[in-house]
Amino acid sequence: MADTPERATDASGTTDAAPSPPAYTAREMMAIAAGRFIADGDVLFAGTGVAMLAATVAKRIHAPHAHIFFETGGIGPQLDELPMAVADPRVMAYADLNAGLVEAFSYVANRRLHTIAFLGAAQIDRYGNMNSTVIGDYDHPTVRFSGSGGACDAGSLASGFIVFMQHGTRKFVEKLDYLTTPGWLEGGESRRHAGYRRGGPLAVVTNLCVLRFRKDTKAMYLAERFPGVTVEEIVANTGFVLDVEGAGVAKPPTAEELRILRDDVDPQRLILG
Amino acid sequence: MADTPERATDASGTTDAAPSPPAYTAREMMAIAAGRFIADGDVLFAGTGVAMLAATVAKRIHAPHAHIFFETGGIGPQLDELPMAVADPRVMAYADLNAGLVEAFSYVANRRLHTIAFLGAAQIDRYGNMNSTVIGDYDHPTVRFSGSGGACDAGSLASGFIVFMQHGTRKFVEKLDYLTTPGWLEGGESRRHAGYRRGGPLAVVTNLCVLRFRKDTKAMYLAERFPGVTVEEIVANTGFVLDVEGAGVAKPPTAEELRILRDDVDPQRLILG
Amino acid sequence: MAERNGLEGKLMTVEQAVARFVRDGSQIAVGGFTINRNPMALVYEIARRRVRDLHLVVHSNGQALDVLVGAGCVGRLEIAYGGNGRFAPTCFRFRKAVERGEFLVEDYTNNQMTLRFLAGALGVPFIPSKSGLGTDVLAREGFPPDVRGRDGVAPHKAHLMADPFDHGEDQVALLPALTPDVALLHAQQVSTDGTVRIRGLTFADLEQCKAATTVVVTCEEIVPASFLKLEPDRNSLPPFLVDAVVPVTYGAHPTACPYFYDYDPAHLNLYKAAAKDDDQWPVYLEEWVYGVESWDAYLDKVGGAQLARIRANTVAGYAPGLDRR
Amino acid sequence: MAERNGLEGKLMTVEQAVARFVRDGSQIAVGGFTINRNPMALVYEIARRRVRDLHLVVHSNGQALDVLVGAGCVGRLEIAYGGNGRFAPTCFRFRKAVERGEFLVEDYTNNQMTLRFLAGALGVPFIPSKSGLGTDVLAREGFPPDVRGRDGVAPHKAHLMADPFDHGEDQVALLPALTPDVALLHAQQVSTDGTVRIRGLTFADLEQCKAATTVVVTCEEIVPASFLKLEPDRNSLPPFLVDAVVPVTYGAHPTACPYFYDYDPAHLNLYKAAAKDDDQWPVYLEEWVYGVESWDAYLDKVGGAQLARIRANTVAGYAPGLDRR
Repeated sequence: MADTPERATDASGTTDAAPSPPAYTAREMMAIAAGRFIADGDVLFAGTGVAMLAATVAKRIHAPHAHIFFETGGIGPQLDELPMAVADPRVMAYADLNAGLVEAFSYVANRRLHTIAFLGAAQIDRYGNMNSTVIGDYDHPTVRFSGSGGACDAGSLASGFIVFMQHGTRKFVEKLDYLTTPGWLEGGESRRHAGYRRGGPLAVVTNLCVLRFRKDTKAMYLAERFPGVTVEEIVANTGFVLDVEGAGVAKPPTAEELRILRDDVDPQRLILG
Repeated sequence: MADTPERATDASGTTDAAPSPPAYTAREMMAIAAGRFIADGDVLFAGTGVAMLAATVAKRIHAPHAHIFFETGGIGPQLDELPMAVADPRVMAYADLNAGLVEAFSYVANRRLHTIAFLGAAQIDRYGNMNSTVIGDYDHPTVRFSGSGGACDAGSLASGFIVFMQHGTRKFVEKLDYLTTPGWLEGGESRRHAGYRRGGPLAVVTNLCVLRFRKDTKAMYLAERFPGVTVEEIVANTGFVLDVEGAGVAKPPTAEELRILRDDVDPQRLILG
Repeated sequence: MAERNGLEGKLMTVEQAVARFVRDGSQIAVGGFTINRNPMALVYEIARRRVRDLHLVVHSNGQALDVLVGAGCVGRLEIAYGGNGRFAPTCFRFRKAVERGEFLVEDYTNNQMTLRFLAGALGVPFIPSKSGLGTDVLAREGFPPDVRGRDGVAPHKAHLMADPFDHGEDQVALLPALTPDVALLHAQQVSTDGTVRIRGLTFADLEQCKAATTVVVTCEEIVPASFLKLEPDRNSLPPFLVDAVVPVTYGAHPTACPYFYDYDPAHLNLYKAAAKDDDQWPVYLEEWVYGVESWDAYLDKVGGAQLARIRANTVAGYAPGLDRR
Repeated sequence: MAERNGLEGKLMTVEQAVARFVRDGSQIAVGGFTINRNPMALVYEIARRRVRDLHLVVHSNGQALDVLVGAGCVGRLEIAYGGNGRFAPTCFRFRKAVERGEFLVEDYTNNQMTLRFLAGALGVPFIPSKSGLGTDVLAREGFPPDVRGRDGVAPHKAHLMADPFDHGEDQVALLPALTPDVALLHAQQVSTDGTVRIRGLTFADLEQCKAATTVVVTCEEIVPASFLKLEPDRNSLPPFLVDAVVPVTYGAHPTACPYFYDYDPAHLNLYKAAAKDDDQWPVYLEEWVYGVESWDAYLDKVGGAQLARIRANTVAGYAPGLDRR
């Protein structure tokens, strides 16, 4: 859906009486909504794509002391240009330091840091577990994806992670074809019992809404739909029964957020499209 | 004994008809005798003291492709000046690379390298096990030494090691007060059964002689006495029954070996005394 | 600082290095990461020699992996990620080959593969990890039992155990060490005595080279030993770990070699179009790999203007303003 | 490259750093190695504050260890080597204190201690090692049962196990990870945004800092962030791992700080004479530690001519021709 950017036709979900808010695409809304989960001082494990936009916007707006790093070993780069991959030389230019994977994952796992990862996947289930390996049987897959990369590691080791997904019934599924990245596993205390000391999915940001997880059951629920999106649309695009109780409407991007995103972060529209 | 350098009064153990060999100290003989165990291409784990002299002399004479490194991470330094400790900044100057302990021990253990370590200790037993931790009971020692440092690691991981010791009955003992560095353990196949895949002591070089280990029992034997030293003297200075069968006499240092040792390696006589 | 030539016996051509060190069935660790510092000149030569049944062990690999897979060189693969970022979210030939069951695949994660190389480098048989507990990455074995426990394949993918230092409450996965036969690396500089300097991100290259039995390094330039020895803090591998040194300018093309050149977006897009298409793929292989007479011919095909476009700013390390669409 | 001041809240004095982060009973990892880059200015302040019952965790330590032991600050010690090379084959106050049973000692090896810090840095609870099998280093526990399993002391010194990937033939020792409360480090440079650059050998400093809960760094100089960011390959620790930054010129004296100054043989010999002698030792402590009013006063006591003598050649990294007898 974000590949054919959707103009938000109605941003009046908020009662703000300020001048009428600017138009924006679903992808812009995603980047900004995800960025709002970042607290100042967080240490951000970034991928490429929308995740990087979210991290960069957040750092320039409300989390100036957040630190961005890449699993490849690029720690705190300047990011004058957007990387096309986590191994892009742009993730090392004018960085705090350049290292390698051992070092980068030691930061992901570092118990004194509040590390937040941004991840994507082919499939997600109600507990935020994700698949980025295969569709079909593992031994005879119908579709092969890239595999975990660092996703399973970040899902295992970071203080928490935020997921970007396009909303659709083939992506939000009752049962994963392969569990690549651990979310809340079977919900409740199961993640802790599996041997994880921290972490788990904090939120899923889609082109339609922000989903979060109930404190007790760890099941996914609709936290905020984006302005102009209906609950019914979200439910129809989710392959499992979605808890929508108490869902609100997301605050649309401010003019300032959009200006920074468009002019400073991705002026070439490499990711915004 | 090497602290009060002993002149070798008789170097005629060899039948060489060349001009009469130069005088030398026991410490010079030790450095040169040990250096002869080094093959070209060996990777040498060096400490300070006589060990470094042995490594440096060997590299300049018959093992030009030997590589010297230090557990502190100094790999292939130029050694224009002799270090006073393995952490001396002189072990890093104009080196192949500077790293740290993780890296250095990965070279000690590297299965593709033939790594030879030079070690010393307070006590040694007939199987080349060594003590550099305590004299007396471990919980209430009468004398405390520095502890293993990297000695136990080199004894465990290197392809082999060479020991420097002053000969004496309190140093060559029937039973160690504490086993810091593994030699051949209880002899025979015991080292392999303990879990070591390679390594073990190759030779012990003292101020009197060179000792080696029998292939089957792994017990120490007298391989070569230094010129001018008697078998009786060696036996009297050894605290266990020493196998002296077939012992020969070491070739004295050549003029060239002595020139390099004295003029190039330790002109300030920091170690030669 | 005498410039003793320590490259004697090590300095060779790509053809010599591959002929000497890469055999059918060899276990190979490939340096770099997706679109950065892949040892492509070596990869092309391996493909040209029709080496078969390679056992590749990689964390995140892109271009090198995809060409080797697409040229039919791979028999077994242990891998964390087969992609090229935005140029190929999943590598094209890799994807098709797995879907067609053309070789065996064992999935790990980036951290797991890196730790496995680290274990190999440290000389320990396994290493603990807290990644992947409760996931299919640990639960599902990709290699069948009949290939396990021999030819450099671990008898198990992982071994779960309780932490003996924590009253058994904490769970960890033990992962088997990797000790590949050969590590292939493209570096910026090698000195006249065989010291290697990598600039920019090092990925798991150092662990891979320390774990391997043989290390083959292509490099952009040979520099005086005295130059690298002036700043030993910046050097990456000592001479005694390096078996073959091959100077190949642009040897990582079309992937980047930081401070020398950026990745080549034009070639990666051309590659994408070809690799996606079963009919076009043999044409690409013929045109860019099998049919290329020499490295000079390859660089002429890429073209002087394109090489100029991707030339890195020597301070930033990449080519600012490069059209990367 | 804006010089945003990222040192806000981190820049402090030695007094402030020790008061804030080092408490009675703290578990402390000390940077450097024997006579190189010991964080002596911090050590002197810890001694002056009469901090007690420190639990030191070190691989090979010399000067810092001996002063802390000699000043009665240490309650527990995990250590591989207590010496200063040819200046002290065994550290003097350390030796006497152990012989007198003044604190608890647990012996490990350099590789073992380094791997234990590495495990802490990687976030795993233990790490395997092939060192010390069949020796007393693994067989003999130095800490008694009543201090084990709490306050940062592992429940066992080591755990032997058979390699599950090798049909149980191979034996390994699992060693418990170290996660000290505080890592003390002396570095050459810290940038205005808190990045640390260590020059020369790094020992286990990086692993110690990554494993620790708090990192306190003294440094020779503060330099612009833009300067360190020009060569990020050479940097050692990112700003987000650093809690306190204290500029102290000659902060490692009498140990060396490569490229800035050599170790001070005159002071190390003076120290040796005092530390060997129970009567002279309190005099040394009073003269060089307790009674020193300020760091300026300390440097004046060392003397300008001596500081000039030990100044490092900035290319070689040490002081060539220095009289070191």
